Amino acid sequence: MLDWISTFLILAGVAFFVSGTIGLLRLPDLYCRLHALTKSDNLGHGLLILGLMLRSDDLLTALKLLLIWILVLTASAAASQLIAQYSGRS
Amino acid sequence: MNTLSWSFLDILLVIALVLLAGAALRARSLRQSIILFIAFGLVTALVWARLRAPDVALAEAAIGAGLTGALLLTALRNRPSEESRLVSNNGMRWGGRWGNVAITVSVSLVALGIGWAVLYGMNDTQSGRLAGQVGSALELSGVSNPVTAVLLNFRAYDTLLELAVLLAALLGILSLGGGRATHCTVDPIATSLRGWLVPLLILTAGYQLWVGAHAPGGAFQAGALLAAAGVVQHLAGRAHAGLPVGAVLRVLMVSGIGIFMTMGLWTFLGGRGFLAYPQRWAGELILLIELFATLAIAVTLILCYLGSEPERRRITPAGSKP
Amino acid sequence: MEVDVLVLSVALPLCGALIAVAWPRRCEVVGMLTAFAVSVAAVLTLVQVLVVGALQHEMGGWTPGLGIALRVDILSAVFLVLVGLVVLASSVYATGYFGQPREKAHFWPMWLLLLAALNALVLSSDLFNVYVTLELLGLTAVSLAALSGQRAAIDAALRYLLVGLLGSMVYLAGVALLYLGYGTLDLPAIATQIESEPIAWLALCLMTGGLLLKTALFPLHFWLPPAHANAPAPVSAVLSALVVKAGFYLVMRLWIDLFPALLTPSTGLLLGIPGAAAVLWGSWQAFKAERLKLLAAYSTVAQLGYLFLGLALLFQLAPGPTRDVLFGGIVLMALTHGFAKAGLFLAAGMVQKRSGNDQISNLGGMAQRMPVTTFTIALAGVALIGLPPSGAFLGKWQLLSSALGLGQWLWVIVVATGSMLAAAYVFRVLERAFAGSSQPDAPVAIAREEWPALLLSAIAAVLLGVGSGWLWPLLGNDI
Amino acid sequence: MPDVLMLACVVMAATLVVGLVPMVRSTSSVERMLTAQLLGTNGVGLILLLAQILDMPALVDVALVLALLAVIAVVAFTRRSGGSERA
Repeated sequence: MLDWISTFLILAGVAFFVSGTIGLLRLPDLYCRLHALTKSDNLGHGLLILGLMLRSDDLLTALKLLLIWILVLTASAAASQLIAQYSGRS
Repeated sequence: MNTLSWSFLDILLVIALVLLAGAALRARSLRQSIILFIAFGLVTALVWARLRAPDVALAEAAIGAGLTGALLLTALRNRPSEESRLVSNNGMRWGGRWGNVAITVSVSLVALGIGWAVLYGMNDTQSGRLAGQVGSALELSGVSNPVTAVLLNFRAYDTLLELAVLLAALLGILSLGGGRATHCTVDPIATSLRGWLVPLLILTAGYQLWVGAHAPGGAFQAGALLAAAGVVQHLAGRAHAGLPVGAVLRVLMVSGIGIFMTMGLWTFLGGRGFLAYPQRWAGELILLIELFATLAIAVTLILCYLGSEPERRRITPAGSKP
Repeated sequence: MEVDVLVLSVALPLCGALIAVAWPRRCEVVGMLTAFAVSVAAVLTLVQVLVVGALQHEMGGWTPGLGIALRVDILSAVFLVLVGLVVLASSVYATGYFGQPREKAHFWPMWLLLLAALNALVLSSDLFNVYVTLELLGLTAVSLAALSGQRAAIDAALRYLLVGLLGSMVYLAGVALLYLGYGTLDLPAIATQIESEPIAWLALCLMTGGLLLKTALFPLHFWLPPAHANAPAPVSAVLSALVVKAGFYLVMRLWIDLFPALLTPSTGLLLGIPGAAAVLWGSWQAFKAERLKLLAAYSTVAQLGYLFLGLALLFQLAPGPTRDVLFGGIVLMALTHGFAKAGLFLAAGMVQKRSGNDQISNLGGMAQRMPVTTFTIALAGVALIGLPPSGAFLGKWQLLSSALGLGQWLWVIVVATGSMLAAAYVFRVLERAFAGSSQPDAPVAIAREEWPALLLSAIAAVLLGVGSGWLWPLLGNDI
Repeated sequence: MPDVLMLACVVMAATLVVGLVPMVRSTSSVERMLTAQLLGTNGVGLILLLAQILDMPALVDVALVLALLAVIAVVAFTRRSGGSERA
């Protein structure tokens, strides 16, 4: 049962990555693309990690995965801000 | 099904590598080349991970995908703006399009030749032989991670000389004195990033250093992470990047080679041979060496990033050393 | 307790470099002491090798293959002594050359690292370890070449860096192939298994190609003249006398010790023909050069040509006494050139310092103003041309007699033309130096700067020729 | 089940390659940075999947390092170049 949930979560995460990439390719301007990007960063990555956490063997690995999730969340938020600011300047 | 998927994955990764390499070479500005180069480092790390080489993947992730970008950017920033090329164009031009064709052809020929020779000369028993030797000598080395055993025990002499190479590169950069003391603007996002990124980086560096004895990790990865902490500090407006100044800094610069030489000469004069650790303490000695090597590598990389020694006049608050 | 002195040749300069970095105010003293100690260690190593034969030190106590071994035989011991003496003399000279504390603090640590790299390279018998020493050597050499901070020097140094990196990368690709094919990096271990097969051939091509780029064999020499001519004088001396020769030393080691199974007599022509071209082109460019240091740099291109030409002949000879004698001749030429070129560059540096530039047309009256320096240049010239008392004379003699013995007249013509051109460029300098000057100055002498150069030239022009008798049989036994 | 993970892996790699297209073809730095950011997250995910498939927990550390350092490049890039720090 846990296995199935995990697989579902992982596949859903991958699907968000695919949609994020398509958005990056097809959306008209920078800010829309940023929006698409954050979808795959937050949701795609989050679901993927959640799925993998369900499969991890020990606590340490699960904690590391959690840490990576938080890191990517925060970092991508900051990075998106910085990129938007930068493009506003230039 | 599985082998087919692996081949798909391999093909995709190779396509990504070649695409990025080509684009980085052909990019219109150096700035864009650098972005592409960072992406190239990232994909390279992926390739190493796929090849089941986590040690190399770690180093590539830390240095190739992370620090190199910052180093290249600071080089670009310190460059006098009137120069658009690294080398002024007397003699290093390769003759336009035909030169490019010639380079492409010769590189491809060499690559084909290597591929052919590898296929022809592939000999699993031979290339696996040394790995077997390492495996059987591993329990004498004091650590259980074969990569660390090779780097810090079996071939410690190579590592010692590599630290000397790093030092030479740093001294070369410092002697050119190019980097000016850049003071970056304080940006709220960068400052808040620093608040949590720097402690995390230092923590991870410590973890990598510790884990290196029995799992992938070690001084080079830890040093790169520690250096990244310094770079973040600098990006967030700390001109010193968390480095000490003066004599302390200079001692830290050479501490990696210093500890190696101390160990080496100690065992040598004790009649055991250069760098022949007493087996009982080998693990502890290796950790000690790695600790100082990590500090030296971090200081070296940060100084390479800064381009010159931080000046004395503004001393950073205590405890901000990365 | 038996102490393996060969380890000290690497350990001492590394320690010296550490102390010089950490204690910049005393770096000059540290540097001089280290250079002296390293020379002593080199001589002791040579003595030890003469007494007990080739030595080996296993680093970390691990068997070679798993670990790394330093090995020294008579050839490497002789090179160690060359390195030690040239660096010692240049160090003495450098104490007078660099005045500012800032310059000193930058110069000495890198200088000692360069010394460590040279010694480590000569002693290494592990192919990957050789790569590491090449990197260390390349980086220190480039940084030292750029030390003056002038635009031309930095340009040349940057080109030197790129060429050097390309060279070591290509070399490393060859090493990787050998490891793939034979499963070890230990040179003697590979030598016993190597066969004539594609992987070995490709490795031979890649490793030699990379090293030739670093040795500046014609037509890969383009980076050398600007880099050597624009470096500070003591650095130029060591770059020309030792650093490019390190590449030659490795090519010689690889071809003689590692790859003999692959080589046919005609393979040597791959080195000999560019060597011959280097002799002619380098000598001609030296003859045309307007600056003394540029002349010296092009002369290095030519002199390297003789060495490779000699190797080409060597591989055509069957093992035996004639081959041993020729081998001795090549080594003797390499040594002579090392000492002579170092002396010449140091002297050129003195000229440059005294008169502000080193234009050959401005040398008028030098013989009166700087008699010792002029004498130094003359002695170095004797060795570069290959006139009788010098070691190069004996070396060239062996070269010619081997070529004649093989019935290959073309080499003889090349050597003769090269020597003639060498005579022409040396006398062109001396003729200017002895020409009268408009303002006769009192002669000046600064012992600290003039004597090292003079001693180096004298070793090349007299000692190596007269005293080569004992060297010969030893080198002969070695291969 | 490893087959499904493998499939996820291949799809991720495919999106990575497709995502490279704007990176290689576009002319603006901002655009490239954006794709580089996506590439970073994608790469971290891919490595985590590989860690599970190959059963190599050490790869999780690689992902951690990658996640830690990817942001530094973006900060370095967006730092105001020229201008203020030259003064």
